[in-house]
Amino acid sequence: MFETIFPRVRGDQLWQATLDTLYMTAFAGVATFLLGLLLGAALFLTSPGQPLANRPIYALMSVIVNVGRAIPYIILLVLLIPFTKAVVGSILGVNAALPSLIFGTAPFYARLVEIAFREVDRGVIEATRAMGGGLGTILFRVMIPESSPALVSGITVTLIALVSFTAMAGAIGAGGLGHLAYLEGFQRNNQQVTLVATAVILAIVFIIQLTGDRLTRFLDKR
Amino acid sequence: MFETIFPRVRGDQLWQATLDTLYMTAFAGVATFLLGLLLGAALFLTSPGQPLANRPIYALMSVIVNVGRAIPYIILLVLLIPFTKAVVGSILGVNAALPSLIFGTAPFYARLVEIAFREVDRGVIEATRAMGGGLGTILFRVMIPESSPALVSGITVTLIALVSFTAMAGAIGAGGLGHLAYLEGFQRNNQQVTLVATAVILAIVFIIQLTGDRLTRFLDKR
Amino acid sequence: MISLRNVFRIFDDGTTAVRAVSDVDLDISNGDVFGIIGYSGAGKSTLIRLLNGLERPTSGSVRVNGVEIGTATEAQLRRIRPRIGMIFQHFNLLWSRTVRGNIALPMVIAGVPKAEIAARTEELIRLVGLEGREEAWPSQLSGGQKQRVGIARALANNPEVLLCDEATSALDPDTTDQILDLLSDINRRLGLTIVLITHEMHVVRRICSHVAVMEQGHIVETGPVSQVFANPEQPVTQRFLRQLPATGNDGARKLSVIVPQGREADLLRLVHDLQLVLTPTPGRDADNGQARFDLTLDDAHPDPEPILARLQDSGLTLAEG
Amino acid sequence: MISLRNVFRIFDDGTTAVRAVSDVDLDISNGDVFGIIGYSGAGKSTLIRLLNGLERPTSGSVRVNGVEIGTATEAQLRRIRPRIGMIFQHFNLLWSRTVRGNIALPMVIAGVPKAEIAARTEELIRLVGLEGREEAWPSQLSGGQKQRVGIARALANNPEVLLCDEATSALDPDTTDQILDLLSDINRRLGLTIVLITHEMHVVRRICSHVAVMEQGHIVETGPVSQVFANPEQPVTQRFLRQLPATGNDGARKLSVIVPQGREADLLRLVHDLQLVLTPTPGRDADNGQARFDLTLDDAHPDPEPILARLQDSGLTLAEG
Amino acid sequence: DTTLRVGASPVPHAEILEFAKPILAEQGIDLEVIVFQDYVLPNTTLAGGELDANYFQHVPYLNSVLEQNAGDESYDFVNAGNIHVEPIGIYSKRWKTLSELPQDGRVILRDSVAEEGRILSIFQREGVLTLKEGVEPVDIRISDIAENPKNLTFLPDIEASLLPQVYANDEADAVTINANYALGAGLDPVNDPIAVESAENNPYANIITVRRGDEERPEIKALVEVLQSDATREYINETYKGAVLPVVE
Ligand SMILES: Nc1ncnc2c1ncn2[C@@H]1O[C@H](COP(=O)(O)OP(=O)(O)OP(=O)(O)O)[C@@H](O)[C@H]1O
Ligand SMILES: Nc1ncnc2c1ncn2[C@@H]1O[C@H](COP(=O)(O)OP(=O)(O)OP(=O)(O)O)[C@@H](O)[C@H]1O
Ligand SMILES: [Mg+2]
Ligand SMILES: [Mg+2]
Repeated sequence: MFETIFPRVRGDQLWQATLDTLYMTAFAGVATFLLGLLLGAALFLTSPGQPLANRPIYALMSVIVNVGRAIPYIILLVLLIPFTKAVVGSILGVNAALPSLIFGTAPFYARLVEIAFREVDRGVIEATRAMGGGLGTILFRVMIPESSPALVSGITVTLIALVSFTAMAGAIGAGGLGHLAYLEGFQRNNQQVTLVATAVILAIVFIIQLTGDRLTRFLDKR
Repeated sequence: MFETIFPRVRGDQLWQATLDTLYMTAFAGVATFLLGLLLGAALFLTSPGQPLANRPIYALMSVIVNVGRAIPYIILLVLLIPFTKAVVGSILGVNAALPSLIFGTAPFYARLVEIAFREVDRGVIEATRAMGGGLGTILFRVMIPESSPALVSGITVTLIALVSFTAMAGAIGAGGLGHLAYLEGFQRNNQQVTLVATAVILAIVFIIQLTGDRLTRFLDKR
Repeated sequence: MISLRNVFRIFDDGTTAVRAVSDVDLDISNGDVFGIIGYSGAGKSTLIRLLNGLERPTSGSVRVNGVEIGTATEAQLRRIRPRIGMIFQHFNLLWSRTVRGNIALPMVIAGVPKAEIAARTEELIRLVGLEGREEAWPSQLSGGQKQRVGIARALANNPEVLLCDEATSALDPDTTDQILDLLSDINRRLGLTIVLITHEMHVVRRICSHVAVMEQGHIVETGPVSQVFANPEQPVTQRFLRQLPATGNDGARKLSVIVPQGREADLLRLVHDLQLVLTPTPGRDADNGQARFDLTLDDAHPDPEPILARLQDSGLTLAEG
Repeated sequence: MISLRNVFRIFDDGTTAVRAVSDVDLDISNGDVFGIIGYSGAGKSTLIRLLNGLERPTSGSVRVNGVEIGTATEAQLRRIRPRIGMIFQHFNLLWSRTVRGNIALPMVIAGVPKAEIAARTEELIRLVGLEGREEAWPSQLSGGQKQRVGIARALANNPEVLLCDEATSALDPDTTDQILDLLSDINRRLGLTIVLITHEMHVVRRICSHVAVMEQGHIVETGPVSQVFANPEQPVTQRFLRQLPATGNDGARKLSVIVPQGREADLLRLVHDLQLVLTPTPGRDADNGQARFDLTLDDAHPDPEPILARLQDSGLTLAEG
Repeated sequence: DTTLRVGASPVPHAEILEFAKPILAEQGIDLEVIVFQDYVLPNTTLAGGELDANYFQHVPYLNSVLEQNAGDESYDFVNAGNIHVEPIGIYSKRWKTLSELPQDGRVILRDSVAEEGRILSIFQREGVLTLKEGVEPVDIRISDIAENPKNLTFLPDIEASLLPQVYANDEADAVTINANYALGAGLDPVNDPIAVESAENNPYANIITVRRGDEERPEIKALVEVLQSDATREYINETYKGAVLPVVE
């Protein structure tokens, strides 16, 4: 059936590429979420006017975060080679793509976390401080739950960026749908592959978006 | 002085690349801001539970927005060729890069706008409705000013993504620092160029971040 | 003219259904100052929000100036709302606008010319006593200052109807009185209809013409204030009124009398017959050591003339002050 | 023990400087119920926020249980705060927690065992009358319900000091009375120190032992309630007290007396000497046509015994009911 | 079975390797193809030991890489065999020959610095310009043009796969297109160009590169053998119709 409509698309290749994309997105997504939350919290807390306000540390973290976001992916990839090799053991394949994907997206999510935290009602943070709540309490019991809709929407946006980002990981043989669409489809002028791979990318994106939207609405009790 | 420290870096080339990056970032940034605001407002207003809640239209817009974000840049570039040609006249150079840059980042900012709008206090929107304020009023006099810190932080994040995004526009001869770092530095193994170009990128990113942070803090009267 | 018939507003989130407003019939005429009282959670805020369509009834008819709120389009609502001011329980000020900006907003929305907005804003700021704080942001204001901004904002467009959801709860008694005087005055001069939720019985007594008592979504008692206060039928109403001084003295007139020796019986008869409240004037005895007392005339005695006449008949001296 | 010396809190945003608290000296002893009154914007909220370090003084010394708030580290503040409950003017509930979750939060922070939290939460919910709304989200609550959650939350950890910023302003009079009774009770039984901002004079009269009057950042008058209310020196205080019934009657005891003919002078002397309020008992004359009056004994007369003794000395008959 | 990991550019290298895969499988060699989009990482990876060979570069480029990494002992590669040539074509919708190019004309090149010299050599061959003496072909850059009487501008940074679109759009006086992309876009890489690189004595043969010593490994020998076999040549000729030419040894 599939083969008759798209005779020029190889099912096994498509399937493998889908798995690769999902694997990279899921793994890097979880890491981005955790790392981004951590970094975002650190950014927020050390920014001017906040509990741990500290200009040098904030500036330093801002540097780290911005480096990851600003430099071209391929250069990031090369810069990370020693690290990747030490951690993953190889600089090829989906696993080797993870460090650069995470370094590329976590800073981005960190900024979204910082923005979300800044929207939390100051009164509520004050109330928690008045109860004797320390930083940990404020962070985990107040900031995170009170900004949860924005945090979830933020990770949704980030995951989708990640999906399109994985296309670039093809540069080190990580495969994935974006790479398939580009390499098999576009470069070899096989429009069916481009079409199908893009459609699968969109399907994945929609599932992420839909799930994110649902979760956001579920969490939002305002 | 510069030439003695970095003998392998050509000043004119670096300067041109910097100008290209700034031009693309500025132009695409303004367009992304406006388009993203519009799209984001439309997304927010048609999402479930909001004034213009409309499932089919929301879904349709979600598709449009996600397409722009999810497909690999080079494919977006090709898809947009007819459009680019009609609007810009050429498919090469910095101007030709603008449509794909805008289509690639505006949807992204649109999502950030949607998130920011969802954080606006419902009570304030109700008060405006009670005054007889229509959608336009709510949008321009309430939603936008009341979410201005998040909108500005959002455009800051987007602009920085855009700076790194312009590297890819090098594919159609748009030049820019990222492309310089890649082509002159990375491909020709000229580490001085990579270093200097990356440093300039970081400098630009910092100026954006710093300005954004300042503006955010200035706007935030909560 | 506001008229509610058989109105329900039920909040159902799937697990529990709260009948916030339940089978309410109500008529408010133009120029009324209509007070709504009731326990916390009785449904007062929900009821008042039905009047400008911020809530739509689950069933029943809510008509305001002939418009059926339940089925009105947003465009229809938008047309009637500028004539209905609202003061919110939680103020709902825009943090992104200064005091001046917040007060100006309804006029900006209504398309009032700039110069007029500026003049009217200054006037309103003076009216609510916020001179000197015009350029402050809401986050820099005290609770009562925020509430006054909310009041000024609601009055900005000279509305025909004013909905007040605990409009003076954050204000000190003196400021409360000033605001109530202001509202009374607009009501008298311009026929402003006021619907007012309050927990302060003396507010009802002071400015309301009618009152409705809510309990668990129902209006259990309603009528002119004098009538309801004189003959409270429901236990809720009686409990609330018990909070009032036996006869209130807000806005009441005080007569200071000096009782000559031997005329005590006359004074007591007067107190008894006219149902007055008698209090000693602290630390102020008349020169000759004669006791001096205050007689309080409250709203139940709109006309002081007969009392003054009786006083003179009784040979009691009216002290000045 | 709370003691403020020479305290200033100045808000300076570069363009204007607001002296919210100005040169304040204040002592509050353990077990006091300390009322703070004053005009809107007088600096009451700022003052009370200085007591748990939510504001730090611009200058001067704020000592709470021996800790100097102005220079205390966050860690020090964190140690004393769990023993200081606070009820906020704007509630400050977490929208992401249900009623139950909000009330439990301070206990979770204090590391109370789960079972204990659950039991105490149920107890508090009953105490503030929110049974049936335990699983509601703050956005589904009425204003007064939110305020009651805030009250329950502040009491959760059995604090030694309770700071109340207009803790009953969103409550109906009946619920207000219940909450005040509750606070009084805890104050008496456990020696809870209460610092309480209010606009309702009868609240001060009902539960406060001491009162301070603020005006433009200064404390212009302070002392035991009986003293300040009996001899208000400042114009502000006098204006505020004028809002009260000459002597309040909330929670007051009423004595019904029958005045035999010829003894009217005795009654009036009593009223004068003891500063009582006299009102006629409506429609209830004694059988023999003798007038019957109510004497109201309020908090200013904590002990009725001397009054009863005087009554009998005067030959006035005490009627039952 | 032995596994052979070979890094390759997508077209035509990876495709040719895919063709060779089943043949090698018969010999008990499991060929794993890893596709790269750039020209740096395949060598980095080979140096790192993660690849057994790569197949994407020509000898001049290899030499320049070795020179740049002279201090690095892991960069010790040798050519295990020449496989094919991809003659570059110069296309124009406006002109019929290179000599027709106008004064101040614009020429668009792909964004591969390794090929600038190669393309400029065609222009030199056609007498349109002259290059500086003594520069290695692979090191020739646009800046090495000695005489440029037509004052042509070379724009060297367009993604190779986009060049057919650029040509179709008539963006410049001349566009250079690698044969494989021309083929993919439906062009005839033999007859459409106004000038083509010659296949004879072309120093730009794409080679199998291995670490020194590995050229003697039987699997590598088998790989080269299969790629140089008649079957593969036939495949190349048929598939690429002259756009890719098998190297004759
Ligand atoms: N963050 C701030 N920045 C500037 N001014 C402030 C700030 N907070 C309070 N003020 C000002 O300080 C003064 C005292 O405020 P405060 O909130 O203590 O008053 P309050 O006595 O509690 O009044 P209310 O009864 O209206 O709540 C007010 O004039 C207020 O505008
Ligand atoms: N959005 C909602 N969802 C569910 N229940 C609600 C919602 N809004 C209000 N309620 C419930 O409806 C009832 C009436 O609420 P309302 O706000 O009208 O009370 P109120 O009389 O104004 O009380 P208060 O004096 O405390 O402000 C309350 O029990 C409240 O919990
Ligand atoms: Mg209410
Ligand atoms: Mg206050």
